[in-house]
Amino acid sequence: MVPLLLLSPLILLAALGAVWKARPVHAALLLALALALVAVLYLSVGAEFIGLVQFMVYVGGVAILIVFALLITRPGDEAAEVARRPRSLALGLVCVAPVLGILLYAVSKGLPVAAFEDANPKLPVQALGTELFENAVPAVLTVGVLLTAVLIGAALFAREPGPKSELPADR
Amino acid sequence: MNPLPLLLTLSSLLFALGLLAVLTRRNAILILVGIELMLNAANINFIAFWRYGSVEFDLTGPLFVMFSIAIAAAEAAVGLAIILMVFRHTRSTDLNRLDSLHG
Amino acid sequence: MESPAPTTRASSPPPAAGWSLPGIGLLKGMAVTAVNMIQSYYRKDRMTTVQYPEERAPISPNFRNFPFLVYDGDNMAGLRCTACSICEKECPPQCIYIVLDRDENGKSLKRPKVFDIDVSVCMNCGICAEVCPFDSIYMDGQYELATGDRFGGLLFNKETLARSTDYHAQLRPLEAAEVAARRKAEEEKKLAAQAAKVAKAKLEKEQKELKAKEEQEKGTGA
Amino acid sequence: MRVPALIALVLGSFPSLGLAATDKPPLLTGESLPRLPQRLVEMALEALKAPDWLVSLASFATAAGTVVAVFLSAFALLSLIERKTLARAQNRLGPNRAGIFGILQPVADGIKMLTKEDIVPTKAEWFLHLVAPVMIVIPSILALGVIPYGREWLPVPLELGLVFFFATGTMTEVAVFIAGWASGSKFPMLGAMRAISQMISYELPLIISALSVVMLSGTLSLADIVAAQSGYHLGFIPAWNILTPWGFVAGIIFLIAANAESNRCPFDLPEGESEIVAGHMTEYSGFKYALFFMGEYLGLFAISGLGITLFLGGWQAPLPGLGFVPSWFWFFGKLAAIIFFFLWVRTTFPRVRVDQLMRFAWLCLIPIALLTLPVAALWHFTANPDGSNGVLSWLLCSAILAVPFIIITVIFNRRLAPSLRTYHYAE
Repeated sequence: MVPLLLLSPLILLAALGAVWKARPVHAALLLALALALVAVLYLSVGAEFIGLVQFMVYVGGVAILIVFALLITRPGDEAAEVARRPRSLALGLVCVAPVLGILLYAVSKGLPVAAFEDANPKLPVQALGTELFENAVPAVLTVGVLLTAVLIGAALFAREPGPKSELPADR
Repeated sequence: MNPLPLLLTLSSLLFALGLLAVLTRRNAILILVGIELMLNAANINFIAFWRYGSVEFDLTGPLFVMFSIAIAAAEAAVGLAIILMVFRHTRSTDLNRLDSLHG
Repeated sequence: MESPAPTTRASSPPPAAGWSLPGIGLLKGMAVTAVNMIQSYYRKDRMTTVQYPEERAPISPNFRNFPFLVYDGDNMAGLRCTACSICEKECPPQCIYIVLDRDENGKSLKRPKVFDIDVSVCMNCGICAEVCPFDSIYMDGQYELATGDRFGGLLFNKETLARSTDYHAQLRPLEAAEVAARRKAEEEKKLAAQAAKVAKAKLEKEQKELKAKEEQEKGTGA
Repeated sequence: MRVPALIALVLGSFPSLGLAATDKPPLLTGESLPRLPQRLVEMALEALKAPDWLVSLASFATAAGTVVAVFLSAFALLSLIERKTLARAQNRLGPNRAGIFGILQPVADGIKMLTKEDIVPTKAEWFLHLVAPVMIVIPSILALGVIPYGREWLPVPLELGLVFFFATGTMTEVAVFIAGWASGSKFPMLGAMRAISQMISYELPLIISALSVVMLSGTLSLADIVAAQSGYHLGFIPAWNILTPWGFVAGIIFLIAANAESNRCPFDLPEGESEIVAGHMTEYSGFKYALFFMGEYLGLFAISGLGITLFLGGWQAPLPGLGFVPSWFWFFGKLAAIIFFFLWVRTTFPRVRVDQLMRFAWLCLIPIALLTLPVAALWHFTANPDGSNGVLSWLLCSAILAVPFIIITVIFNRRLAPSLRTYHYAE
């Protein structure tokens, strides 16, 4: 409970920073921080394997990919971003507020009545592996195929086009 | 006290923040940032219900999170590849400028 | 992935025939470094490092560094420099400063009152040594010039620049011997010329005296 | 809530950290010598009637402190040995002025680094610029904590040790990026880009080659992986993973990938002095620069230690009948051998090009590493009932693993054989 109380505001602050910061690299780094804190949250509730995998995939993979993409592409105009923030933020809040309201209402009203204090205190990795590779084999295979396709597809997408297939830029 | 409401509130707020990012950002890569936040909010929910829910000796939550993480990685890779492709054509990642099919 | 056709020159050797395993070259390279590493412990000819402050590598006779002034004899009085200022004028970075020494009548004493070289400006070109007609300035072999005082410590004056002919002979024996021989020859030539002059003057004087005597005798006779 | 109780609660909520030392080894044997400080602290605190949480916290801190102290001194020693070895390979003497044989050179270097001015460039983001070197060191120290150094000496007995190791390793990438980006200069940025792409590319063969070991050991705990390699074939050949066909190939891939992962020559593109000043460390000076080096060398120790644990039998003795030597002695002996091999490689090979580096990882290492997985499975399923493998199993596995080598040989000789290169601008 205590780690959760400590971690939750930190996660929210980091996520807020990721949403608020005008400089893209700062936003991406704060996203990495938020994801790392979520990994710590998983560690603290006993899902260590999930936490470590989250750290490896999100911090080591996704956040780095995002940062890399930010470096390869040209950053937008920060001043313009800040200038049009009030309008876009107002519109965004108008859209987000009902969603958040519904979610919080559901949380406050729809909790399972007979909740255990500690349903599963610790994630058994061996059992998770057995579950994955015995009962969930089709899903695992599908994800494997998906990831292979993504690997090849992303490599083909991101490949530098040859000098002949260069399409004229439309601007 | 059961920490479940706390975790659910956290994930709701995280989801709202992710949605806000998706709605307000113009840079396509930063919209991916918002999507990652929303995915993580969902993952927190899975873990919370697994840990503090009402079903004992069940691994559905962590299993879903595993798949979600794998698919999120795939999604980020493909999304960024597409963004790079778009950038190569338009020299910009601003989604408001990608209106050449606007008629 | 065909590599572009190699434009081999006729003189270059043909590619090695036969098959080789990948990685053999790597192993060969590692063997070379291993041999180096081991042999450096017992083969003296591999370790050419000189432990500098304790021992020094001998410098080549053609090594040259900042200039110095040569004096004959035992002290500064024999300085060969005549303050002609040719080196001062020729020096590309203009690091030489010379003031001619004069006596109270303003007459040149043909020696420098001030002879300064700013070695922080000097570029070791050796032109001053080339142009000096009096064999007075030469390039030094001294290279430990570090000093804590970067203005005064690197401004060499007449006293710090002066070296004896022995020093020159030790530093560059061949050059010094040649210079000494030439100077000696010149000196002898000069001496001979002087002696001839003296002899000639004596002869003339004698003749004059003889003539005067004759005239006197004539006068008395008349 | 009082602060100590809070700390205990927070720490206690990470159950896998195993804060409470359960076993109490005898104090003064060779085997338990590295745990002497920890035991002494525990005994002293128990004698003082300290509360339990304080005892376990202090014991934990002392165990961590022991590891850090050992490896920091090893880092200091290595920085000298590396210079000496490189010098000898180049027929020089190396540092020999500070103390006899230059043994005080690390001290001198440390004093120099500490007293240098700490410069933060004007264009740098000072906070991120400050965070990056710290973030480089932390994962290396964390990773060192989960490696079993001896029979009695495992600082943090983690059930998911291997996953933890690789998870901490990813933090280095973020730190390198922050260092490169926060410096606000182009060489650090280029160096960081190179470093990250290299680390991501070589992390894959590293993890995949470790996976084959996990498959056959059936555990993610590093202590159990070492235990699975105990015993001797035919009475004298150690049952290490490197002495099996799949383990041999996976071990070599691990060695190469570990070399690249710790940014050492010939894969030191991220900090290639002759290309991009010092890579992501260009704008750092003084102690921050020293921290980068410390992180790099501690990471080298950690990844070598992992390689030893996975493939070289961890702390197991190389021959039977050597049980009287403390087990951590064997671990550090193997570590020294691996590090010396890295030094040897560094002094021999020139730096590779970026495209060569990437092609080597993606077209050569990763496919072969993937091939070791089915071969490991084949090895498992063709084993005799007692766990040993027959001649047929050996031949089959070796034959399958020889295929990529043969393919590489053919390609090497047919297509990629260096046709004589002519340098058009050289004349």
